[in-house]
Amino acid sequence: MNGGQDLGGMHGHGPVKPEPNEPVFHDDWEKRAFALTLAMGMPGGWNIDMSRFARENRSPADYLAMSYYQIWLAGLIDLLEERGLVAEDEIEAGHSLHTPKPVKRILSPADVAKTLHRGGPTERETNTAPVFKRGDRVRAKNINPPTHTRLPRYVRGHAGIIERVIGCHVFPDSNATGAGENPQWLYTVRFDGRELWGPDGDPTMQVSVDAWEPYLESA
Amino acid sequence: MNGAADMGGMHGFGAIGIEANEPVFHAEWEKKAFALNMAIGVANIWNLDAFRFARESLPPSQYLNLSYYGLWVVTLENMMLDYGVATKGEIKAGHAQAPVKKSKRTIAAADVANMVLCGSPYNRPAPGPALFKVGDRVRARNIHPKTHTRLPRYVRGHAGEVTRIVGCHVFPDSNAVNKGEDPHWLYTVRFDGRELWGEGSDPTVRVSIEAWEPYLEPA
Amino acid sequence: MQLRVRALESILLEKEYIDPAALDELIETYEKKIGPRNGARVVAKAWADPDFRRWLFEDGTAAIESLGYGGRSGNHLVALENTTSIHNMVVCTLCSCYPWAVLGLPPLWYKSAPYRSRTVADPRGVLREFGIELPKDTEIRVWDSTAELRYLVVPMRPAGTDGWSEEKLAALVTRDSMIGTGLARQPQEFAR
Amino acid sequence: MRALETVLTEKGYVDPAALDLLVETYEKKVGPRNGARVVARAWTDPAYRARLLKDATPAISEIGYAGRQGEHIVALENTPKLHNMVVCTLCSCYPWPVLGLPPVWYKSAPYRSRAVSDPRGVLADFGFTLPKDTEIRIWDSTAEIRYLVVPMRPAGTEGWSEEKLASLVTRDSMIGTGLPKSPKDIEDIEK
Repeated sequence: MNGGQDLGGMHGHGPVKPEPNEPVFHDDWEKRAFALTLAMGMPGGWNIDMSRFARENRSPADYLAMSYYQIWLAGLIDLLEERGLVAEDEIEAGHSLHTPKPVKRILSPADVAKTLHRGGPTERETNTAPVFKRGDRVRAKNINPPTHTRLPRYVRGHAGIIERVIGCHVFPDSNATGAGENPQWLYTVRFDGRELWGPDGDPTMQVSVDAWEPYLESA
Repeated sequence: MNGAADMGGMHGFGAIGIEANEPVFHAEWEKKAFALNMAIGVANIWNLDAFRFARESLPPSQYLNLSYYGLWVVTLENMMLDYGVATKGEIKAGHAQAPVKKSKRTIAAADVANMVLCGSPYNRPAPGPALFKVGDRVRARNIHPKTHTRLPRYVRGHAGEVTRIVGCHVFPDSNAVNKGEDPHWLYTVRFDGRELWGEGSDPTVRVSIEAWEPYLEPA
Repeated sequence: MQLRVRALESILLEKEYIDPAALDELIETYEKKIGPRNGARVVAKAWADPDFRRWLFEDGTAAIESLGYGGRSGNHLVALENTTSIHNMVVCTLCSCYPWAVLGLPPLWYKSAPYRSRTVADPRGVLREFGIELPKDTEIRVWDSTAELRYLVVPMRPAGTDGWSEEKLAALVTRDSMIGTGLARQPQEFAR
Repeated sequence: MRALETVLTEKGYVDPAALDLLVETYEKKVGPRNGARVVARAWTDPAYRARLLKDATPAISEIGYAGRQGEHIVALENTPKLHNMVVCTLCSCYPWPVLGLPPVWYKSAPYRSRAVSDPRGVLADFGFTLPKDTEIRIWDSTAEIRYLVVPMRPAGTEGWSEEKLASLVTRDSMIGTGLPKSPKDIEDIEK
């Protein structure tokens, strides 16, 4: 979606402000928001692309006014409510008011290290061959789906070069909507700065994005 | 600039909030905010393009969360500070503090009707012949100025057709940064919806914009 | 916001950048005098008078000025003709440009992020929210007011209004029909 | 926030002990010291460097780092002519196993909006300027590939131990918004 999250190339957000000796978390509630989000992935049954869509799928006015973990929390609440795991009145009351929905598994302390170590690899077996090879000129398609996509607006319509054939990976556009993993070949595509930003762009810069095959066409 | 004002094609803002029997103003202060801006405009301390630039330069999170006239008020404050009309102290105090510099030009009540009727035309004598004619295929240039522009992001890089030569008009990109009116030929350019939004989009949609000659190249 | 505006007003009055009576006059003008009734008269005349109609589409600014409307946000007016095969819609994606001279000040929704973001990409979806479903093959022309040109949509004249006076016709012309987010009222609606 | 945790705990969806462990892992255990060890080894061991640049995921897991948000890691080599910088314009993708959780600025709108269009301006915000003709490559983490920048080894560190070298490797130097410390910086601290 062309939402508040698609920030590449936007102006007006001001300078980057690195914080000296920044702590990992700025407040206790941030720790809890972080841990809850990770812990609910297992019983909740959603995937990372659904989580990302849940976070970005809100008014850009809200998205841009919220802090990072506020967005995480809002995304988590949306997912919990959508799936009927928690109801709005329960969040308001701060207590469970209805019978919990049965879930397959929950994350036990003993599983934490193992789960984190395993992560969520997205590479999949395939019997198809990649359409593009290293060095090919490709163009990012002009697509504007209202649902989750990982093709940022600022590269759409622009031509670049295949820099790396990564492998066959879960396709987020499909996975985010529950339409299955639909794995697709994934490439790193390199764009010249002036191709993206016009003749006034910095001639010494190049930008690479990782792009699935359905995002690309021959250029 | 690629700021929050450039909304064309963004997702996530939700349904149109249609208000039945909407009043012209929703609060007394809105009337004053409106009239103050009109009246101070006549004093010619800044031009309309500079005002628009100041308005869209607000951080996107602020821009998107202010009401319409709230945006005007905040921008007016910023312009008054930037152009030395008032000091921070004065704005905080809500009063002019000595010494009061009197303005040369104000609008009197008797002038209002005249101002409303005459407006402020933007057409200027042409410095040369128009480069394009009606029916020409043109492409909106891929430019990303950090300052004011009236070329929305969603048309950049896309090809359309000149449907009207409007005339020679003040160039906002220059006027907004007080670099003079620098008039250029202005065209209406029509784009096919699928050219803008991709193959799958509504084939019955055409979108027209006004584009100054420096925004365009032959396609 | 009320306090902030009052502060600005006091400062600008004290510095004599503005005349308090002019403020009242401005508010009065746009709250009471200039509004969509102006545009409705233009449209009604275009419906009733073929010569005026021709002139309106050739040179909107001059034709509209002949009725006494023009000036601020209306120095360069273009009239857009809706037909059975083409529907026009006006938006300003970058700010809130609007033909004040013929429609007055824009409603909130016109200035809102949902309208500004979606109209250029999904005009049919927007129209649906206004309760309008156009035939599938109608061409939709969206006009994004990126310069100082201001657009006035001339909706189609409803059937069953033959012989009506301009004044009576004007009563059928809604504000939204002149933005392209509505259609003109039907005579039977008017009768009610 | 507490309300939500209470609801989820009462419903039996989450185990509070698991929550504490998750926080502890990323607050105390996993952080940029991991990445620094990877970089230091690449500086001292040419064979390891080659393995890392060829296929970083197994090379990093040799040292014991792997897992969530680092399932597919690519190492990027800075050279005198080429500077790499990593961003995630769409969210906040970041190589957790080697760098821990990202700092606020990495997740902020200013960084995400400007890194891809004005990298030199962003670097200026971090107080450093690259030579005008250095090529800058920005890597926008749009998929599950996570990038780790291998900065250039500072001069005057010949014969240093891996451990000592690792202390020169800053978090920002592995994102591309900073350079490693110089030996002088360390000596100043030691003094």
